[in-house]
Amino acid sequence: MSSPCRRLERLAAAALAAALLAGCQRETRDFHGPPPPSGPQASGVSPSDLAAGGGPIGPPHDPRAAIYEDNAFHIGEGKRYYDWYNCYGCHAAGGGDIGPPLMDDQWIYGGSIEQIHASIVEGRPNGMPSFRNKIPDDQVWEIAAYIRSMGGNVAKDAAPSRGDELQSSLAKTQVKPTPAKPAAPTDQPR
Amino acid sequence: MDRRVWPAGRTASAFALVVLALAACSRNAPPPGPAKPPAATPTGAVAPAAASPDDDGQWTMPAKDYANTRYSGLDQINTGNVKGLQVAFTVSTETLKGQESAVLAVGDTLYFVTPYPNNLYAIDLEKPGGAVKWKYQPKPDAAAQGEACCQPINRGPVYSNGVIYYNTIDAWTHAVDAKTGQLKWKVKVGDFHKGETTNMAPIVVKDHVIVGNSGAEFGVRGWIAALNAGDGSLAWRAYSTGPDKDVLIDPAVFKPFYPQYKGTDLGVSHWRGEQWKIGGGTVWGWISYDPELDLIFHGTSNPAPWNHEARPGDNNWTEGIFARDPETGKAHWFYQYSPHGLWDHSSVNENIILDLPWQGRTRHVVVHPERNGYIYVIDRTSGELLAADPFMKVTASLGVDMKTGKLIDNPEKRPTEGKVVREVCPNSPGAKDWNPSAFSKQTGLLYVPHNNLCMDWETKPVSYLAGTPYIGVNPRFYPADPGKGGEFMAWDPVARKKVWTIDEKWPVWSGAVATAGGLVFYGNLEGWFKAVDARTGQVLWQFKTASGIVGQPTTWRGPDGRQYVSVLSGIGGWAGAMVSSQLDPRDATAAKGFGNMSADLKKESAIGGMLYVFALPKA
Amino acid sequence: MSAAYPREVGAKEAEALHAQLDATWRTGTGFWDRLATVDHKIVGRRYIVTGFVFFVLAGILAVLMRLQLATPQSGLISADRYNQIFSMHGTTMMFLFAVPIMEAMGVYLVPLMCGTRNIAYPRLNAYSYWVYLFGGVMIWVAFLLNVGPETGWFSYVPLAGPEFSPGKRTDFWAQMITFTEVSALAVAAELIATILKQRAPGMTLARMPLFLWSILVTSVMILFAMPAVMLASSFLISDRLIGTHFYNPAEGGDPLLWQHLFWFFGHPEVYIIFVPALGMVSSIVATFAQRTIFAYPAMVMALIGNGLLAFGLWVHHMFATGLPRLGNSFYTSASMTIALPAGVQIFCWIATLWDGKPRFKAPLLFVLGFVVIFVLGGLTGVMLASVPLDLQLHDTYFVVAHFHYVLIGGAVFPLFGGFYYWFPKITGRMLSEKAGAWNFWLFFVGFNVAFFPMHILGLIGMPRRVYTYPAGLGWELWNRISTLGGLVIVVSVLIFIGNVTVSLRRGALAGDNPWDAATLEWATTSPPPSYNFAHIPVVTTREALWSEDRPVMEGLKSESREVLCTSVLDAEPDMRHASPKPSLWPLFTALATSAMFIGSIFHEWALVWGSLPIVVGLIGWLWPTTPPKRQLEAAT
Amino acid sequence: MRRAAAWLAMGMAGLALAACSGAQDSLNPAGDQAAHTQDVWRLMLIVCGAMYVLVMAFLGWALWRARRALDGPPLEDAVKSSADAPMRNALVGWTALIILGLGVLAVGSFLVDRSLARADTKDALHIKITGNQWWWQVEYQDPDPSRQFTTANELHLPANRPAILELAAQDVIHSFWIPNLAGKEDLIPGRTNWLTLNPRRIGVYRGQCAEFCGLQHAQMALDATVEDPQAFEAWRQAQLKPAPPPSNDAQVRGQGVFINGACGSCHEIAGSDAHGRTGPDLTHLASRRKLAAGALPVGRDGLIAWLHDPQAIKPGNHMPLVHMSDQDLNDLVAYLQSLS
Repeated sequence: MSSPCRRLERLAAAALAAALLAGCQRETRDFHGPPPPSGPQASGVSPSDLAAGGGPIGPPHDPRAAIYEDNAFHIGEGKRYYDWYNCYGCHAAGGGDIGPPLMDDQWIYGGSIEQIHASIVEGRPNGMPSFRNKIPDDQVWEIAAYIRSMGGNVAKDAAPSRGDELQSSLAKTQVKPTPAKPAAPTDQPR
Repeated sequence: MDRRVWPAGRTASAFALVVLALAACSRNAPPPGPAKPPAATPTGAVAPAAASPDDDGQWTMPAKDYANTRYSGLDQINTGNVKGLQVAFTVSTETLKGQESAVLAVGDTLYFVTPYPNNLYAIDLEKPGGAVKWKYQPKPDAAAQGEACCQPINRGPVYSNGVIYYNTIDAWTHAVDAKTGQLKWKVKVGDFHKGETTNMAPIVVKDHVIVGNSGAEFGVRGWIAALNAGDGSLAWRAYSTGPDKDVLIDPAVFKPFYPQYKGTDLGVSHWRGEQWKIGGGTVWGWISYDPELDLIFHGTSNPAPWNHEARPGDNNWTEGIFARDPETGKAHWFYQYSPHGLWDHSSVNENIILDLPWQGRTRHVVVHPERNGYIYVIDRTSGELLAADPFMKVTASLGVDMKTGKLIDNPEKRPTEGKVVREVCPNSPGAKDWNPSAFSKQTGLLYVPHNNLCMDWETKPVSYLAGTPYIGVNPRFYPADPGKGGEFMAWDPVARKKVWTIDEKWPVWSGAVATAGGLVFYGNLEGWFKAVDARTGQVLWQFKTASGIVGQPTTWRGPDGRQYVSVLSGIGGWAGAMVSSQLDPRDATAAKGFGNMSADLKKESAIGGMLYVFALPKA
Repeated sequence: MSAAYPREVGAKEAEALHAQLDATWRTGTGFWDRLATVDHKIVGRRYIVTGFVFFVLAGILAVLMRLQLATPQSGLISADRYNQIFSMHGTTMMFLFAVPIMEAMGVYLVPLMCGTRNIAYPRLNAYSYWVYLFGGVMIWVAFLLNVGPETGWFSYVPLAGPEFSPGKRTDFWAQMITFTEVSALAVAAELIATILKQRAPGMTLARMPLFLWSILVTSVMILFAMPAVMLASSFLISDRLIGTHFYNPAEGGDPLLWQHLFWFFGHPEVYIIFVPALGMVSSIVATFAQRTIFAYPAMVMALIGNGLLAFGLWVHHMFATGLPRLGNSFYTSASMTIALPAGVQIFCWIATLWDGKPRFKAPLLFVLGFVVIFVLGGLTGVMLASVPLDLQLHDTYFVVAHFHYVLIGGAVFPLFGGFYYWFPKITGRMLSEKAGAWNFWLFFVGFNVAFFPMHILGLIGMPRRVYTYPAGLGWELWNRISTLGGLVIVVSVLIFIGNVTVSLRRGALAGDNPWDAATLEWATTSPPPSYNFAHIPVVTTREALWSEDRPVMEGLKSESREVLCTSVLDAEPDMRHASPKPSLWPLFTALATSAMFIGSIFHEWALVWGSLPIVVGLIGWLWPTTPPKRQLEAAT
Repeated sequence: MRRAAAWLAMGMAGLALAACSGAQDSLNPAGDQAAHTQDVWRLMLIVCGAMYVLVMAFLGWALWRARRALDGPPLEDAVKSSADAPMRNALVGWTALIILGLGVLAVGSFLVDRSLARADTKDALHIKITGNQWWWQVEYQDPDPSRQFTTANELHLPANRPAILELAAQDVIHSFWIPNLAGKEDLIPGRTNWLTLNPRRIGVYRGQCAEFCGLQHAQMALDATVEDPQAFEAWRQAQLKPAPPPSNDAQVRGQGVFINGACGSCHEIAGSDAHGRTGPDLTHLASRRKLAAGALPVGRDGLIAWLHDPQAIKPGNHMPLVHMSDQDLNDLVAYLQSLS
């Protein structure tokens, strides 16, 4: 009975360590936001970067993406700013209204955090205004990370739960992941 | 003429004068003739002939006539033969958002407007199968779609004097030659970048095309404007908020019935700070016109934002009704349905011009089914409130004080930031939204398609960011009675009670039309187009269209002499956005609260856009 | 005076008996044996040491905070870190030090004072320690990894709720509550059972030492208070993980629900910490005055009164929340009333000293320090019970001063007295008296220098839980003085640690009863043998060892583990009861429990899957080892 | 021991009563509520101080007696005390004394509480205070909406006129506390609490959030001015006006930076196109004394320091670091300074 016990202990210790180390990154609170990457990067991308029919080629991978997407604090701040900057007004709590839903798997302009960031900064032709200069860049990233959480696309332990407000949808910790798929060609623009 | 008194002796001459004047400026008006008094109806309610002349078989303005009766004198299709009604032809609208436009029938042509991109179709009735005569494409700015609160819909064109006038979503008014489809002029009436859009159906009165803006949900400042029909130049513009000179309140002319509307610049002082500049009160609904009084009647929408804590005060002149001189725009009287409106109860619904026997004499009134759940009867000469009767369960208010004319808010339901108030009935689309009622000159009843919805409502702080929604509320809608989200009712405006009702699972978002054939037509969100016995409420005929119906049915006589009934099918607008904007019902607040109740609707209805024209089989 | 009961019947038989008993009860020296032990003394020692380690850790945090606050606008610690530090300080002190160490003293001393061979439910006892240890380690590892709690030891919602505390920091805190409360509830059950059913024959309730009374009252309070906070924290976790609405005012929840539940636990919590200390004070005063405690019945009534009243005053933490005014006045009265039992006890101790012939050894010094400090803290408590005054002083440094006077004065000073008092019994060696005097005086002076100025800071407007403050409000000097006092306490505690370290090896041998005390733990050797008592003592008076007449009882088996159960009121022998053998199952079950608790921070289904190993553990734990037939024999 | 006790008692009384005339000081009352509370404090101090002295005297006596006993003969009977009977009487007396003392305190406290509940509210100002992480929104209410206005982190009160505060919270629980004026009252999401102030003495006081509300709880202060009614009326008239339009090039450019940049997304400046509501109202920023809920003085240096990096001054607060050129920064500061 001794050896299974030891193994169990080790397993538990390893699990604990892994969980907590992961926790470290999820819990960092960098109030200035991570520094922008040096060198050329996509500060803005226009809708024409999207390949017709195929998947969006979109902006290149940004190293900040993971920092925001995996961080509970940034996502929580994003939730706040989503309301503050009236994203709510058009997209409701993710179910959509004037603008398309953000909690489903249909993404007209791409559902990666970089693409969402680009959509917010650039605006999109069918009604999405450009928030360039209206929202500081690190807050745009935070909002984008929060939007990712609406479809369950961030880690469960970084996702925000319910808010202290009228219940409109499942707590984000309970949303099943719905990874983005490119908009089907039959979909009308919305 | 003193509008408070109605000297009976002068009535006839006044009729004649006005009718003559009207005839002089509108060649398509009914041929001049002696004004005969309207036929008596069982209830005693009549639509005055000046505002609602006899039918000529055409349908030139969405509300049918200035009185907004939506009543057709055609009786070829009647209770006896309506069972045989069948599709005559269909036309695709080539768009998939809410099809709310009325279908006009002028001579041998049908006209309707699609939602964005707001194409104007002319259908040649001389040719079989609904051939498109021409299609006018205004190409509005795509970005304006993001500034329309409840889909970039359009409520229809208006025909006058050989020209079709209509608004596009990017706040332009277009005048198009009815024969050729050529643009005569277009003018920019608002700035959609601020959220000002136009989707209402204009009305033409005395050479003025009267239009109003939408966008109270974006914190725009509401206005109504008159454009000169010839070139689109601005004749006058009256704001719904701000100083008297902007509202076109001239103390010499403005004689409201109730004292609370008297004073200077109430549109400023009944607001905090400069909130009135972003205070809503848009004019996006129906405008009626009484040629005898020479007054137009229009409602003003909700104040902005929905979160009332940002705008203490009565918020003049929102959620009320104005009587204005169409020539100058000057206000004659005002009545506020919901001072300091709490629930987005825009007061832009139709004001049907009727004359009612009232306590032993005839009163000249407008009848107005208001979003706040009451049917108001207001003396159109003075602005005096005569009656306000609930037509669905109302918890948001406790009634209307008939002495002061003030709505009595229910203190238990008064929202404060951070609190959820529950069981607020009616909800924010109201007991009845824009979708217009019909008045039958045959039965004397009002046919009201309406909602039966309640809501939970949470206010929260909101910033005004120009061009983004300015709302500050989390709403969640649900039917007031299980399985009954809407109702189609016949209302006796004299006895002030329901005569019959038809329960609907979903809010009824289509208009109604009544005919001399003893019928009433309307459609529902599932797509059923129904013909109902106007006297009993019995559904005599129904047809399932491909999509939900949110349009305005019309009926007319074709060039072949047969009576047709037409309606656009294509779900959308606020109630239908869940379906046609493909919103996600997992979010209860999607579509400003409809998400909570619309998961089934997505299964029971489908996206579409089609004109249906029905007729009896050729004999 | 050697107070041991006669253990010698005949030298040979006696030796055989000892050997036999030791073989039956001994904990082996192998690694697994140590982990499997169910000996209350070993578990109790571990408990005490662990608790003390947490005390030191939390003390280090306190020093960090004092350093930060020594100067206005200090940049030493960031706001984020400071908030975690003060949260961890309070959490550790309350949940990982104060309550566990009081229970630990009970676990070690209660069976000895009762004259029994082991605690009731010894496996549960082992389990409770492991759960406590794992919970404490979890929260500290989390803290070191920057996932420490950040919303205070009280974690008010909505700040601690899902919207305003993103991430897992608060979840670890809330789950730490579950760990410590499971452990505390288990220990409370053991102690109640031990006290009520395993007292030596003749130790009627009226002859029970006051320490046993205090532990009994505390344990019962734990049974009623702890479920409230476990409920509250479970609600919180469920709000945070699966989005329930217990605390969401928008959906019918209420943030004040948290405060009611928390303080329904939180106020009794203070007395749960304080009441055992009263028992220690009584033990020490009686021993060092060489006098029986004056007015024993009044003392017992006072203890019970404390326990009852403690549940009636939680609302005085919530005067500023806008509850109805008249209701608040009720809680003012209740809060003031609790000064009555405390006042009675203080009087009785002083009367005992007045009547006796006190020896000013370190334990008594700490008790005298306790009186001086605690009375002041008690009086400021009376002030805080007044609604208008509380509205000014609530959440200021005045309150910080008040509860440190009450908790350090009222619990830590007696505890240190208790350390000095029982150290010889636990280790067999005396602590240095000289170092003890230094320890005391530095602690006493340092404490007052550190905490007295906080009264003034509170009165002149300094709120609690601030990571910094602006210059120019007259707070600088008092803060600096306070920090200096804090450093003096550090020196004092270092002296204590040194004293313990040295005395463990080189302290004078203690003998059975070095202080000439009257209670039964001194009736056996120091340290006690694995079986505590070869013969179960029989008690005839309240001060058992000061009596000439010291009969013993025989008849318990020596070849298997048996304890004697007696009747609840009169402690008449009732039955022999088999006591469980060492087992690794409690450890396994504790590990499984921990895995489930920690897992359920991250995933709600861990609650389901994680309970399966616990069930396995419990089956192993409770698997019958004695054939039914023999059990029957044993019973007859 | 006794000396220590005496010192403590004296220290408590002496130091606490010492004239600390602070701006955030419960012992320096400037309003009825704080003054009443100070009465309770004095009563408490006297009664509790007397009790403390009594206990310490008893303890001292017992120890003094014990010290003598050390030299005397050993006690014969450890169990039975010779002094049982007198002590028993003394215990009864002591208990009675405690009950009496507590009774006095409870009644005194209750009476003051009642008098606070019946505070004069005639012709009261109505002010709504909303707690936010980590600043105060202050709305002066009036039945006439055009006489309502909003400010932030400052409270102006006319002396000798009652003020009724309506307390609400936007996010978490805060606690409103200006010790010189009154005790604290919590601001709780989903609830409304009320607090009446009767300010009497003219002066500048400081309030601070007293319930832990997260990262920047420490820097959530409120600047309170009690002034004579004329000065208050003048201030109110000024607050009712929209912000003055920019009057020079730098200010015009600064206004552009404000409105076209991110500032207007969160802040309101009445009279301009900036109508953000999630941050403090800045309409008359330059007329205030403090910036960022008491973190910095209003003035060029304070504004520049704040705008340069708000996260360095109040880490974690929701004012983002907005990158801008020095020119823009200077223009913006010039504009903000013009908002008097």
